[in-house]
Amino acid sequence: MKIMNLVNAINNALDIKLKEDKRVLVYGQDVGVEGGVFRVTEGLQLKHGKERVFDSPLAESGIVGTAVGMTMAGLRPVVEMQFSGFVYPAFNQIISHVARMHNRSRGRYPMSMVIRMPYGGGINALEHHSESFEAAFAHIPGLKVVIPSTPHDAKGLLISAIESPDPIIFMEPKRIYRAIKQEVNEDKYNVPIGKAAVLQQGTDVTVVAYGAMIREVQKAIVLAKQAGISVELIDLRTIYPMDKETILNSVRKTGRIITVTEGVRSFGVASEISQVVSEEAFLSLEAPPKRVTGFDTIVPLPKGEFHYLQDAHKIFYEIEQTVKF
Amino acid sequence: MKIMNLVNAINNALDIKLKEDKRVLVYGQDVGVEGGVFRVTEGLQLKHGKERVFDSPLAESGIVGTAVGMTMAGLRPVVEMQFSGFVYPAFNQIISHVARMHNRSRGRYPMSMVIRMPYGGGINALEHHSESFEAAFAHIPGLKVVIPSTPHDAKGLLISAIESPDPIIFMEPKRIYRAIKQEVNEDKYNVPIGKAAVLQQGTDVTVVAYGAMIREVQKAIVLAKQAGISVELIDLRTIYPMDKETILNSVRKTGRIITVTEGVRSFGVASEISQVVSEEAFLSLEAPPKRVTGFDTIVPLPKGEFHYLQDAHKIFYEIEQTVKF
Amino acid sequence: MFEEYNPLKNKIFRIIDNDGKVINKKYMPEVEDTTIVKAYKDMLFARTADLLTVNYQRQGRIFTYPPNYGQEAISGAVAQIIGKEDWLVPAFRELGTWLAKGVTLKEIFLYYMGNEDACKFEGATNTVPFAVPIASQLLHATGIGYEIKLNKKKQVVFTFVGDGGTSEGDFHEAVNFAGVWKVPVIFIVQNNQYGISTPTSVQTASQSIAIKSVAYGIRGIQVDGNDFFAMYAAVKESYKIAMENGEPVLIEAVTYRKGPHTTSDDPTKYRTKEEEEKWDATDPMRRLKAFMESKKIFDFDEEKLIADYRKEVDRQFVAAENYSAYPVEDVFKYQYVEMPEDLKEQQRKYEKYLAWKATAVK
Amino acid sequence: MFEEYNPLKNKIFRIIDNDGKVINKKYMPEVEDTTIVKAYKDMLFARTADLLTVNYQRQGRIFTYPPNYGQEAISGAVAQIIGKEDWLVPAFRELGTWLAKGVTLKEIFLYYMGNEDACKFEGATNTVPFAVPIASQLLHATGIGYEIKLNKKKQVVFTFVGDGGTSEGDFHEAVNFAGVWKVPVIFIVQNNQYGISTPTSVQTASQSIAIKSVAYGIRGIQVDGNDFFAMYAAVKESYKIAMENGEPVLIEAVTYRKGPHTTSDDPTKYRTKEEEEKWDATDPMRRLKAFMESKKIFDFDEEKLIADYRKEVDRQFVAAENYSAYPVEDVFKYQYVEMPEDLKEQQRKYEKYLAWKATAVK
Ligand SMILES: Cc1ncc(C[n+]2csc(CCOP(=O)(O)OP(=O)(O)O)c2C)c(N)n1
Ligand SMILES: Cc1ncc(C[n+]2csc(CCOP(=O)(O)OP(=O)(O)O)c2C)c(N)n1
Ligand SMILES: [Mg+2]
Ligand SMILES: [Mg+2]
Repeated sequence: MKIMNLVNAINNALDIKLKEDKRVLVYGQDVGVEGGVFRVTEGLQLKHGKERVFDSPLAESGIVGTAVGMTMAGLRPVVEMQFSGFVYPAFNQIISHVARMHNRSRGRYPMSMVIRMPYGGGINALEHHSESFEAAFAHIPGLKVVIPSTPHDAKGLLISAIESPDPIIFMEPKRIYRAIKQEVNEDKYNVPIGKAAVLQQGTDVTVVAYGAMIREVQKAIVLAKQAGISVELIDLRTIYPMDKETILNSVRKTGRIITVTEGVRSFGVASEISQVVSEEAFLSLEAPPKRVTGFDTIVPLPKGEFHYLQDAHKIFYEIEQTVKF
Repeated sequence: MKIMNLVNAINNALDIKLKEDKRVLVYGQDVGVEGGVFRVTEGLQLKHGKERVFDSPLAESGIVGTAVGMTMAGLRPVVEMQFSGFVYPAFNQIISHVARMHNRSRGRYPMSMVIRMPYGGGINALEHHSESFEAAFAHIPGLKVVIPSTPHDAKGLLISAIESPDPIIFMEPKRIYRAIKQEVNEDKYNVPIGKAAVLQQGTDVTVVAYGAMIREVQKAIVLAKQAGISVELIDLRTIYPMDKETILNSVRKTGRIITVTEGVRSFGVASEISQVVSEEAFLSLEAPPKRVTGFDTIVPLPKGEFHYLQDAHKIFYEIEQTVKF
Repeated sequence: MFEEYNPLKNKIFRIIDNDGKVINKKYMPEVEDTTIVKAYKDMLFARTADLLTVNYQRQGRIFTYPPNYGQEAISGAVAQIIGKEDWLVPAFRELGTWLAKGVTLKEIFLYYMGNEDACKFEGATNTVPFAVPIASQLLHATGIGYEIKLNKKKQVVFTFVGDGGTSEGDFHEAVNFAGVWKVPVIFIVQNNQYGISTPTSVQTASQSIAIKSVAYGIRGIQVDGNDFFAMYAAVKESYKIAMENGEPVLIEAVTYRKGPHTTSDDPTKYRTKEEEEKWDATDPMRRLKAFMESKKIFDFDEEKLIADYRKEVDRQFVAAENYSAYPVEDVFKYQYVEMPEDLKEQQRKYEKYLAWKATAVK
Repeated sequence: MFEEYNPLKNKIFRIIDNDGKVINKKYMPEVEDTTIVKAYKDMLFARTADLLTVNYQRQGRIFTYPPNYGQEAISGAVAQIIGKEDWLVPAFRELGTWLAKGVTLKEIFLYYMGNEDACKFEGATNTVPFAVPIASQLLHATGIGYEIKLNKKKQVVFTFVGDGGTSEGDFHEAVNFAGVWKVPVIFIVQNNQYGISTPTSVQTASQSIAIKSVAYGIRGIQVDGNDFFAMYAAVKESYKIAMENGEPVLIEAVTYRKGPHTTSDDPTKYRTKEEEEKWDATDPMRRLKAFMESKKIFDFDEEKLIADYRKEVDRQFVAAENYSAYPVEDVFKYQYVEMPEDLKEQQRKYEKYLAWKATAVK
């Protein structure tokens, strides 16, 4: 066991897979010599060679599109988008090919590739550096969307992602890249894709969250406890396919649900979770399913960003309202 | 008044705006000489000149990106994506600029431009020619998303779209391009953006739909009537901003809601509508809000497409189930 | 060849004239007579199939189809060179190359009948499904090229795009990445003068498409795409460069789409009869035939052959028509290798609905 | 000039050497002494501001900042030519050009303090906000060029991108559209040898970036971007071509990013001291100063000037620091011209929450 933050854990997962599977490649902008702008791939080029860990030209469609080709030829590329806000030039490759090649070829070319990208706000960044677009990826059939919230999960989920025969959008909550440290097993292990984790048992209300929001909810839970409210916390971990069972079991017990996400409110992940619950646990619901999310706005620049971000108080405020309903 | 189908009505709207406003331009792939692959822009180049109605190179990012520049310079471009399945190369321009320039420039450069695109299935087309991606556009702050279901609305909504100071994604249900004919006023008129229409009053259940789905719901309503069920039908017309008031008023009356969309089920428009109702009319709901949608799959090629599409029976089936709940 | 026909010189690489006469002896490739005959027959088969397919479409037996008519020499040449282990990353207008790789007409028909099973391409090694989003496939070719280089394989990637497709950003990125990575990819631009109704002059102001190779530091050449021998020589040389040096090459094959863009298109809207007639004189099959006749190697009964081909085409067409129905599960089962529970649930519910419908709806 | 320095010839356009000596009399532009002095002072002001900004960042008073250090001659030249009605479509590393258009340092500081109000650019005509998604802005320039052409205006569009940015599909589409549409846009590629840590050789295998102009049928030239006179002459000539013929031009300005990519970057990770020293010898300010000294027009007290500039920079910095707080409503009000009801509702609810928080949270 070793103390790792998310950056270390992801680096470790890549290192393990590069070592054990010659088909694995890591590339993207500045991931080679520099080790990535967040140093996630630091040292990997030195260890695994310039042919398997390298800098690409500055072109996201190019990065993802070539990865599609490599995957068809039998490699297992893990490509990085420098920020999730810069994945959009690759959107056509993702939606038209990454998500569809397996179906189009009727199983001949599974898209076992991973697209990693740091996402989310809270780091005082420029425009386009703070977005959370997981809802749109989750709406694209053919993709699976994974978001870890701890170093342990980040490592195990990334290993599972690289081993997955299906293409994985792997979104990394950069706000907590270095903020959360944990003992992590240095050996290889998997955390399964598609399984949520109940981080805390509770009886009054279920809160579903993921990524950097988990930490904020945990703070809100402290406030709730002071107010005598018992919260059950679910870390979704995979956005699609969603672990409905875990969510529904919890809501059947608590009768109330709040989803906390960083992204835009309307047509977002929270709406989907709420609707799943409304549809399948209607009679258990004692209060309307609630959303704590960003606004229907662009993430403001740093001076205004705190308005947009979810924090413990905002979450607690909604918890209290829902329980009072 | 003149009998028009959707194609005629859209052509007429473009013609009127080209004539009355010198800032309006129409361009895209094959829209000039050819008049578009669906003949929507037929005759416009002849009437308004090659400088205002023209063919562009085959590059969607180029089309949308240059339109952003034109708009900043004071023009009002109306660009066409040949099919909505080919809009993805323009995704970066849409999300990073069309949706944001007004905010980024703090009001200096409003993005009064329109991106038109035929969308949806049911025309026995190749891959990528049948998609319904409105949910993702609606999730992007800064955009407004409009979908007409009749020639009358198509004309009035497109005129409003061109006059809108905000950028409009204008999605045209190509399945009914020529299938629905109607008397349409040849003069200029507006249909407001952001307002749904109650197409039919009813008491047992509210059905919300838009685009080509309206016609299918109307057929289902006939079946429902035979089964003694009274359906209230709402044509959403604008996906974002959503006319919550009209929907909520209806559900407060009927106590039940079903949303019918062509697109992918998860993280789709139906989830959003359901959640809005759950959140704001929770106590009125007598049954879980339901979704009649495509599957979480790629639209199959023609031989399998009918499985994916919503038809009167599928809609009726859900209506019956919901009313029985 | 790439020196002498450096695209900066604005010279088109041509070997035979419109009457099949060799006008460029220096570069006349050594091709066995049997290969020439085979190439002609390949082209004839492709053309026969192509014309018949348009008929099937008119009869309502398939959906929209993009004809190859007039562009047969390009694939005709590639077909004689591309190997079993080489990769094909197609666009959608290189029928002869697909057939050479082992794709069957039956599969192609199945595709235009609207069934994804078509793209399994069961008898074709290293062949990728047709690409509909223009130019996006070129990046796949570059990526495959990287794998070949990484694993030091003896393979070449062939990929195709149209003149219109060169306007897309993906064209730029694909050729640029290939140049930087130095990978064995042959990019063939079929410049058939139009992208649907849009002439090449609306796509780019560059002197040629071949010259775009300069922007990527790779070899390029403009070839008369209706000249079988020029195409053969250029592809052969490119293949050598790709295989031996591991380098990419850009070939602009100048041709003409004699038919409509697809069966839904009406070219009279945007081009003149005179233009069509002018290009008719360059028809690749007539030119090759004239050459063969002059060399006395056109020693078969063409009418008879066409009749045989038609039968074969029809046989495969009917086989495609008789392909088994589209089972419900096929809507779901290829979306993922590991299917999400919820998707399974969607399938179950849909099957339940179908059962209801079977009894409730008469 | 564009003939003689046709990028196919692989010659860089240079006028003075590293010691400020004129080595290319033929193309030495006619520039008034006062303009030269003004240009030097502009560059000095930009450099002073730039270096100070890095200091402010180190003090934690602004967020990440991308320095211009070493690239001043490019904007120094453009600044003397760009007119009030001309458009500027910036990337993010051409400080001197922004200042020339009337953008204030205060606005620039406000931007890097994280406030959108910065990009109103109140005193700058026809100036577009900074573009973060690399190369995407180039298409805006082409679109603006179309408007100029359509309405027969007397304007030119200046737009900037880095060497890394030329790899993006949008670079290709923007320059290609400009070539086809024939619009007056000057594309300036600041080739500062790196995109973050990635050297230009990883971006493209082409002989130069200027040569990419050939792919679009437009004029291009490779210029020593650290040579004020070469930049001035090339931009002046391009301006004439754009204004008079309405044509686009591609200028590759070869320069060196002496500082880090941004204040978060550490260039020692990916480049050597020797390399940095080699480029140091080409410093644009030293070269221009040497020229001026030899012409005896360096007749001001540079130290004194820098001191004045520092004061001015600081004054504007403090003004930015004192800019009013970010009101809640600013999160919402610029999203749309016609704000959706639901968004208004989101604002109301948030304000209600803030009111609750003000009392409930101590
Ligand atoms: C990204 C994208 N945009 C638009 C289309 C619609 N479309 C299909 S074929 C075609 C023209 C292609 O022209 P070209 O590349 O010259 O190939 P050709 O059809 O002439 O063989 C267009 C615009 C598409 N398939 N993909
Ligand atoms: C589309 C996109 N991808 C990635 C980034 C992250 N990024 C910011 S600057 C930069 C390098 C730019 O290099 P270059 O174009 O040479 O300009 P320079 O910074 O050298 O001036 C990168 C990769 C971005 N801003 N936009
Ligand atoms: Mg073509
Ligand atoms: Mg650079």
